[in-house]
Amino acid sequence: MASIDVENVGKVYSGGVRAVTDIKLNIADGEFIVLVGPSGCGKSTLLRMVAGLETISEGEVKIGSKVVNNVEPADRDIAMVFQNYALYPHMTVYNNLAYGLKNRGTPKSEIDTRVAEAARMLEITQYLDRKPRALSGGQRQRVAMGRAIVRKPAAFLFDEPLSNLDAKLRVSMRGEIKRLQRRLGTTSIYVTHDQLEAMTLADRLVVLNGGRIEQIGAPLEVYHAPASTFVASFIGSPAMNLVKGELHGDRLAIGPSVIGLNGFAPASGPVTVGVRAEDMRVAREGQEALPFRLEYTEELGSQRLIHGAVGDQQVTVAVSPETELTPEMRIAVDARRLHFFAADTGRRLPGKVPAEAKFAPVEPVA
Amino acid sequence: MASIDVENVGKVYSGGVRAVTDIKLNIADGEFIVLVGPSGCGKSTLLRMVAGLETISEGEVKIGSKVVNNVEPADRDIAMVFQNYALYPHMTVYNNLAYGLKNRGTPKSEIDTRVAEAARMLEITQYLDRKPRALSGGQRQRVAMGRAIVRKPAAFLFDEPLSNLDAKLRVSMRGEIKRLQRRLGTTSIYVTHDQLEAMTLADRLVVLNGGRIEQIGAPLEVYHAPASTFVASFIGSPAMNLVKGELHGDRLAIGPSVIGLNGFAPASGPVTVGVRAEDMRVAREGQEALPFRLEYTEELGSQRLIHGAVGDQQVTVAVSPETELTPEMRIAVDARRLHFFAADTGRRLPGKVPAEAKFAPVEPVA
Amino acid sequence: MVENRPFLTFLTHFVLILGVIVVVFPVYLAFIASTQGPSDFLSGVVPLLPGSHLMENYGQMLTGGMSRAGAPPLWILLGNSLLMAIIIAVGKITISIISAYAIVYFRFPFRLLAFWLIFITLMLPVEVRIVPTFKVVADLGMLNSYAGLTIPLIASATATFLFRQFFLTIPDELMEAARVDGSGPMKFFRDILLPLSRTNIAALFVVLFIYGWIQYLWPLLITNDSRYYTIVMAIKRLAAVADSDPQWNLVMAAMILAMLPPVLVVILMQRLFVKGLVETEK
Amino acid sequence: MQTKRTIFQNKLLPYLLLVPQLAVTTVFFLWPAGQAVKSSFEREDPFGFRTTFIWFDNYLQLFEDPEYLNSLGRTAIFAVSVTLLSMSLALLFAVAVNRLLRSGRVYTTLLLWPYAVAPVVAGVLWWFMFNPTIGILPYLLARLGISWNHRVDGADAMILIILAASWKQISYNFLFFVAGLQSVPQSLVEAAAIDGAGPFKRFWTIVFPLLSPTTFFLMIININYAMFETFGTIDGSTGGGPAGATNTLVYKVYADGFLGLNIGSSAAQSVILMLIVIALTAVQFRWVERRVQY
Amino acid sequence: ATEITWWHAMGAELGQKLEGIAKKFNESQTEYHVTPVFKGTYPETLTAAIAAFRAGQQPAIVQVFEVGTGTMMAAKGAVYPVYKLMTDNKEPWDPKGFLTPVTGYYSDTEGNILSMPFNSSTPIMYYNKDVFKKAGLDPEVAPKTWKEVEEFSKKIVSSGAAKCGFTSGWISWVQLENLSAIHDKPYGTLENGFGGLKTEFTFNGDLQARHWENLKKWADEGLFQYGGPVGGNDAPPKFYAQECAIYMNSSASRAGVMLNAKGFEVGFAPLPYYDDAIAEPKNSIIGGATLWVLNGQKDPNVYKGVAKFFTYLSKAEVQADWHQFSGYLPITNAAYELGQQQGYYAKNPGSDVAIKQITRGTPTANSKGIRFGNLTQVRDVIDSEFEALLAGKKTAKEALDNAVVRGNKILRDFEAANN
Ligand SMILES: Nc1ncnc2c1ncn2[C@@H]1O[C@H](COP(=O)(O)OP(=O)(O)OP(=O)(O)O)[C@@H](O)[C@H]1O
Ligand SMILES: Nc1ncnc2c1ncn2[C@@H]1O[C@H](COP(=O)(O)OP(=O)(O)OP(=O)(O)O)[C@@H](O)[C@H]1O
Ligand SMILES: O=P(O)(O)OC[C@H](O)CO
Ligand SMILES: [Mg+2]
Ligand SMILES: [Mg+2]
Repeated sequence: MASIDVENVGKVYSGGVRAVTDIKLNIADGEFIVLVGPSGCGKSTLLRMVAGLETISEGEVKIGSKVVNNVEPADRDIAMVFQNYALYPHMTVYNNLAYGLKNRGTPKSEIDTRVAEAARMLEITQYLDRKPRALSGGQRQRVAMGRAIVRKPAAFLFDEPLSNLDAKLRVSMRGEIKRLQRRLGTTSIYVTHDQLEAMTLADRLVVLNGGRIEQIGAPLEVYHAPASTFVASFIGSPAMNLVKGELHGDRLAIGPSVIGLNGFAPASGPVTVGVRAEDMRVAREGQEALPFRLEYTEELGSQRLIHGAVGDQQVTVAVSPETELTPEMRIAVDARRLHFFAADTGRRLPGKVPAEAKFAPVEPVA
Repeated sequence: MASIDVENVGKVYSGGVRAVTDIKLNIADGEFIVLVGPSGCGKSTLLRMVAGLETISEGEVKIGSKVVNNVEPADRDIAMVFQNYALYPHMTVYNNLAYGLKNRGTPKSEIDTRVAEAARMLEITQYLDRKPRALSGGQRQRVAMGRAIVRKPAAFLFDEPLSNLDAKLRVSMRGEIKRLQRRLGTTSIYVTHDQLEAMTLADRLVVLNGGRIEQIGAPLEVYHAPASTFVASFIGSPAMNLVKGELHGDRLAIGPSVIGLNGFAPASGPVTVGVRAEDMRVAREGQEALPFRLEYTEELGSQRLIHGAVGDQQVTVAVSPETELTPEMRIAVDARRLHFFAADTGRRLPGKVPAEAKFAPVEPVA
Repeated sequence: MVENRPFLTFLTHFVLILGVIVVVFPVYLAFIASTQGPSDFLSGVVPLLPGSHLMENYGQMLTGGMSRAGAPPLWILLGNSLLMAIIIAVGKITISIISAYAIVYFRFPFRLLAFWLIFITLMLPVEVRIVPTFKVVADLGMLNSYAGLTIPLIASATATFLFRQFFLTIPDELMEAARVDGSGPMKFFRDILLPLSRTNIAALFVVLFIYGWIQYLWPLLITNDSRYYTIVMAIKRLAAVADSDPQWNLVMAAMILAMLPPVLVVILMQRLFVKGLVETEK
Repeated sequence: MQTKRTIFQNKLLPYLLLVPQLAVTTVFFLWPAGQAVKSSFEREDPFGFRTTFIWFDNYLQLFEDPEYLNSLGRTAIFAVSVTLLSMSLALLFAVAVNRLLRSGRVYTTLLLWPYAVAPVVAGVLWWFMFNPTIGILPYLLARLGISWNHRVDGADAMILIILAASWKQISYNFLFFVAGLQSVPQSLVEAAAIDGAGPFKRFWTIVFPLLSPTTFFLMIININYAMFETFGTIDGSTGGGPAGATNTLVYKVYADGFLGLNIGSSAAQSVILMLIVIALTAVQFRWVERRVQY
Repeated sequence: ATEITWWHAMGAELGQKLEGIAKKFNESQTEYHVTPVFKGTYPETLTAAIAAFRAGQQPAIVQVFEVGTGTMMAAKGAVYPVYKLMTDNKEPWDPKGFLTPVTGYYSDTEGNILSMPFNSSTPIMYYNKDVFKKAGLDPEVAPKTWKEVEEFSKKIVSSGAAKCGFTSGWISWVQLENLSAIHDKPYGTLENGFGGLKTEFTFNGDLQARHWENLKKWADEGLFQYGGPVGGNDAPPKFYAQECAIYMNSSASRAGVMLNAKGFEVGFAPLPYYDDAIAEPKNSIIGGATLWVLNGQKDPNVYKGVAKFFTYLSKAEVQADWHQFSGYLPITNAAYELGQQQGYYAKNPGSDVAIKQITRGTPTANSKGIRFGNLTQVRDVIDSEFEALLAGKKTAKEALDNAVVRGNKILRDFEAANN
C-alpha cells in the first residue's frame, strides 16, 4: 500500500496529440480517487501513465515516494482492472488469477492460498475451473477484480470496469467494489465517465475536462459547489439547468423576468445561473417567481420532470408526481440554492452570504 | 392511422424456442404503447410479428380491422425504426428518406415535398446530401425517424431506437419522439428495456416477462400498483425493496421485527412485501419502526441512498443528503405505501383500505 | 422474414443444383474415365457410367506408376506431395507468426520497410520471377531436394498478413494486463498469443496445405529426379503422353488421386478452412 | 501503420523475430527479382556462356513484337472473362445459398471443394472434356450443330481455358460472397422490405451495393489469379496455342525463358509483370488498410 | 557403380523399350549404372537440359532431337563431342559404320560426328486398310501423290468409311521440312544452314505455299484434320480410333501404331509428293534424335562409362532390336544387314519403307538436311502460323512469309547470342 503522487504530469502522444496537461494530484495511502469526465478528456491516459503503460511526457509520477517514470509496469506493484476485463480467454479462472503470481515466482502453495482467498472473497470459488467465456458479465468482472487483488499490490487502477455491464448489475457491482476497497484499504484510482458511479464511489472526485483538472473534491462538495459550468452540468442528474441572466444589484433578470436574491448576489452584470431541477418549486400565488411555459412532462414514478421554457431558455423542474400542472405557471427558486458562474469563463463566482439573510420559505414536497 | 389488435398471439421459432405466449393487446388508433421487459423476454419478437418480419405461429394480428398474418411487410402500411437505425449506408439521407416512397411509385414531386417536410420537422434539412456515416448518433437517429414519418404509415414500430445513444442524448431524443408522435397522432408500438424510457413515453405500458404479459396499464398505474414482484422490481429506480414477511392479523413481521399496518393488511400468512426506497424514513424516537443496520451509502447529490439490512434482508432507503446516519438506526414505513405480493406466485394481493384508517404521519423531507 | 414466394424458393434450389452439377461434373467424368479399360476410349466418347477397371487402374498407378510417362509409383509422389504441403504449411506458419508478432507488438526502425518487403511477396507468384529464382535455387544446390521444393515457397507473406490482422484484433488490454502481470515479450508470446492463435493456426494450416499441394510449376522445374516428383506436377506429364497414347483411364486415376487428399481436407475441415481463407484476405 | 497502443520496448528482439522471414524473402524474392532486372538488360546465349549488356533492347523489342502485344491483349480478355464469369456465377450461388437455412450448408460443401483442385488439374480436366476424339463436350456441341475446334480456333481455345480457370475459382469467390452476404446487416434488408422493396429490388438496391467491398476485393484477387495462377491451367491444356491465342503474359515468361531460352526477353517480361503485380498489390493493400479499422 | 544419368524424351512404348536397353546394359556389366529419366517431349527435354546445364546439374547424356542440332553445335563449351569421347576413352569408333544420311546430319564442318546417333527416323505414311476397303479402295494401293491423297480422302469421307481422310503429326517437320527436301526446294540459305550462322529461311516458296493452301482447303472440306502443334498429340488417336484413314508421322510411330491399331490392318507407304513439281521425289530428311554428352561431370569415370555405353548401343543386335521394335532407322549398316539376314523386312512388309525413302536418289543441298540455331522456337512459330492459316486468319502465303520473318529474327538473335 502506498500513496501516489502525480506531479505536474502532461502527455503528448507521438502523433502530437496533447491528451493531458499539468495534472497535480496527491493521493493518500488507502484513498479511493475517482477520475471522471467526458469521453476523450484524458482519464485513461492519466491512469495508464500511472500504470506504466504509457510513457510520461512531462512531470513525475511517484508511487510510495519513488519516482516511477521509467519503471516497467510489472515492477510498479500495481494491479489494473480493465474495461473489457482483459481476462486471458484460454486460461481457467484459476490460471487467470495465478498468472501474475507465477510470473513473479511465487511458490505454488502460496499461489493456491491466495487464489482461494480471493475467490472466496469474490464468491467465484465454484468457477475456478471454468474458462472466462463460460462466465456471465458480472462473474467476469469479479474475476478481473480477483486478478487484481490476489497480487496484493500497492495500488488498484480501474479503467471503467463497470461500463460493460447492464444497469442493474452495475449498481450492485458498484457496491461490491466499494466494500472490497474499504476492506482491503488499497489505494485506488478509478476512471469512469458515469457521474453517478463517480459520486457514489469516490473519497475524492477528480473532474477532468480537456486534459485538465476542473475540480478536485469530495463528491458532495463537488455536487453542491461545482467549480465551473462544466462541472455543474456534468455532475448530477437531471443536469443542472444553466441559464443566462443578468445581476442588477440584488436582483436577477432572466429574460424579461426579475427576481430578488435576498442579498445573495455575488457580483453584478451578466452571469450564468445554475439551478438544479429539484431546487425549484411551483410558486404559490403572489410569491416572487419566474413565469414558466410547460412543454412536456416525464413521469419517473417518484418524481415528475416538467420540461419547459423560462423566457426562451429551456428549463427542467423536478416536482412531486401530485403537483398540479397548467400550461402557464410560475416557478419559485430559493436564492440560497442558486449557483452563479462568470458568463465568460464559466468559473464559479464565490458565494456571498448576506449580513441579514431573509430566507423565503421553500415549499415542502406536497 | 389505424388500431392494432394482437389476438392471442404466440411465437415458436423454428428451432423450437418459444419466444412469446398468448399475447392479447388492443391498441387504439393514435395510442403510444411501450413494450418493456428484460432482455430476451420477447419484445422484439412481438414487434416483428406485427411488422411482418416474423411469421406468426399462433393467433392473429389485425391492423385496422384487417388480419395481416399473411401480408408482406411492404403491404402492411407500417414503418419501423430499428435499434441500429438500419440506415442504408450507401444512400444519402435524402435517398434514405425517399426510398420507401420510390418503391411505392410516389411521384417525384411529392417525394420531394414529403422529404423536405420531414427533414424540416426533424431539423436535418442541411444533412440531406450526406451519407449516414457522416452523421452523429443523434442525427442518424433522426434520419431513422424521418424515414418512418415520410411514409405517413398507419403505425410506427420502434425497436429500442435510443439504446445506441449516450445517456444525455437519449434523454433529449426521448422528448423529441414523444412530441413528434403527439403531433402526428400515429399509432405507435415502442420497445425498450429501459424502464425510465418506458415510464416517460408510454400512454400505456405493457410489461413482458418470459414471453407473457405481466401487466398492462398507464405508467403511473404500473408504478403505483405493480401487478407482480417482477413488475415491482422492474419499474422504478432504485428498484423496489422486496422482503419476505409474514402477516399476523394487522401486524407485519419482518425477521424478528414487527410493525402495525393500521388496517391495511390484505391477507394473512407469508407474503412478499414491497416498499420503494423513497417511501421509507428514518424513524423518530418512539415511532414504530424496523431496526436497520447501515452498510454503506451512496451520495447522489439530491438524495442519499443508504444500503443496509433489515434482519438478514437487504434494503435500500433513499433519504435526503442532510439526514443524520448512525450504524444502527430504525426505519419507519407508511403502511399505505406498502405493496403486498403472494409469497408463492408473486402476484399482487388486492389492497384493502381499512374502514377507519389512521395514518401515521410521514416525515417531511428535511 | 415472412415471405411467401414458393417460386423463388424453387428457383433457388434450381440454381444451386445446376451450380453443383457444373462444379461436380468434370470430376465425375474424370472418375468415370478412371474406371475404364484402356481400349474403352478408342470407340469414341467417354462413357457416362463407371466401368469395371477401378481397382486395376488405381492399383497400377499407386504401385506401378507409369514409367512410360516418367512417373514412378504414385504413392511415392503422393508421399512427396504430402511432405511438401506439410513442410510448406508448417514453415510458413512458423516464420510468419513470429514476424507478425515483431511487426505488431514492437516499434523499431525500419519496421515499415520490413513490413513492405514481406507484404510485396504476398502477391508476387513464383511464376513471375521463375527464371532467376530457379537460378538462385540451383546456385544454392537445392535442386532435387525437399529444401528446394519448399523453402523458396515459404517466402510468401500471406500468413504473416493474416497473423498481423489477427493480432490487431486482440484487445490491447490483454497485452497490457500481461505486462502488469509481469510478462516479458517471449513469455507473452508463449503464454498468451500462441494459445490464442490456435484456431487461426489450424485454419491457416488447411489453406497453406492446399497451397503447397497444388504447386505445379515450381516442382516441375526444380526436380529432375523422380524421387522428388509431386503428384500434381506429374499430372501434366501423364496427360501429355496420354494425348497421343490413349491411357486416359490411368491419367484420370492419377487425377483423382491428386485431387482426393486436398479435397478431403477442405471438406472435412470446412469450418476451419473457411475461417482461414476469409480471414487471410481480409 | 497500426501497432498496439503499448508495445514492448526491446530493441534487438524484433529483428531476431524477423530474420527467418526476411532471409527467405531476400534470398528467394529480392535477390532473384534483382537478377531479373539485371538480366532484362542483357542478351545471353542459351547455355549462359556469353552475356552482353544491351540497355533497353529487350524492352524495346517486346513492345515492337506483335506477339507480345497480342499476349497483352489475350491476357486482358482472359482475366476479365474469368473474373466476370467466376464472380457472377459465384455471386448467384452465394445469393441462393444465403436464402436457404439448413440446406444451404449442403450446397456450400458441394460448391466449396474445387478450391482444393490444382490449376493444372483443372486444365487437364477440361482439356479431357474437350478432347476432340473422346471428349464429351465436342460431342454434345456437335449434336447442337456447333463446331468446336480449340486446336485451330483461338476463340474456342480461349473459351476452354476461361471455363477451366473460372471453374476452379468459383469456390473461392463463392466463399467470400457468402461471407460478404452474411455481413450485410439483416436489419437493412428488413428495413427495405418494410420500405416496400421486393426480393429482387432489395438485392439490387441494398445488398449488391453493400457487397461492393467484397466485390472489389474479389476483383483484384481474381485478376491476379487469372493473370498469374492460371499458369498450370494453360500448361495443362492449350499450352498457349493455337497460334498464341492463349499465350498469356505469365505463360509467355515461362515459354520464352524456359522453352525458348531467351533469358533476356523473359526477364524483361518478368520485370513488367512484377510492376503490374506491385500495382495490384498497392491497390489491394490500400483497400485492406481502409477496411481494417478497429 | 558409377552413375550415368540419361535424359530422354521417349514416352509410352518407346520409353519402356529404352528402359529395357539401359537395363540390359546395366546387367551386362557392374561398373556403370545408366539411369534413364524421361523428361517429356523433345523440346522439353532439350530446354530442361540447357536449364540444368546453367544450373550445373546437367545429366551426362541427353537425347536431343535433330532440330536441336544447330543449338547444340553452337554450344561448344557445353558439349563433349562423341568422336572425341570415344577416342579419349579408347573405345572402338568407326564413323563409316553409320548410315550416311545420319553421319551427314550430325557432323561438323571437318566431318567429325558430334553426337551419338541413336534413334533416327523419317516421316512415312500409315493407312487403314479396312477403311480403304470400306470406301471401295484397293487396300494394297496407297496414295502416291498428294492428288491421290485428296481423291482417296474424298472417297473415304463421302462413303462414310471414316470421318476424315488424313491427319499428320509434326506439321513443321513433315509438311514443311520434309516437303521441301522431297521436292528439292531450299529451306534456308547457305545450304539450309550448314554453311554458317548468317543463314536465312526461304521456306515460303511457291510449292510450300501451294501445299499449305491445299492443307487449308482440305481441312475446310473435312478431308484433313489437324493434330495439334509440335508432335501433334491429337493425330495418333484419330488414326487409332479409325477417325482418319491416313496418318503421316515418324517411322518411329510404328511401335504405337502396332500396339494401338486394334481391329484393323495397317499399311505403310512413303510420303506423297506433287508429281507436277518433281518427277523423281528426293530423299526425305532425318528426324529423331541423337545422344549428346554434356561437359562438366565431376567424376571422369562417368565419361568412360558413357563411352562404354555408346559402344554397347551401337552393337548390331542392340540397334536392330531397337529399330525393329520402334520403327526407327537402323543406324548402322550392320544393323540393317542383320535385319535382312533375319528376314525381318520380308516378314514385316512396310518395315523398310522408311529406310528406302531416306536413301532414295542422290541427296542434294536441299535434301541433305537442315541446320539452324534455335530451330525449336522456329518450329513453334511455324506451328502457330499454320494454326493461323487453319483458323482462316491468313492465307498460306501470308502465313509462310510471316513465319520466315519471325524465324529470321530468331536466327539473328541466335547469331547475336553466339558471337
Ligand atoms: N495512442 C494515442 N495516440 C494519440 N492520441 C491518443 C492516443 N490515445 C488517446 N489519444 C487521445 O488522447 C485523448 C485522451 O484520450 P483518453 O483515452 O485518455 O480519453 P478518456 O478520457 O479515457 O476517454 P474515454 O472515456 O472515451 O475512455 C483523446 O483525444 C484521444 O483521442
Ligand atoms: N431467430 C430466432 N430463433 C430462435 N430463437 C430466437 C430467435 N430470435 C429470438 N429468439 C429467442 O426468443 C426469445 C425472445 O427474443 P427477443 O429478441 O424477442 O427478445 P427481446 O425482448 O427483444 O430482447 P432484447 O431486449 O435483448 O432485444 C429469446 O429467448 C431469444 O433467444
Ligand atoms: O518422333 P521422332 O522421334 O521420330 O522425331 C520426330 C522428329 O524428329 C521431330 O523433329
Ligand atoms: Mg478511457
Ligand atoms: Mg430485442
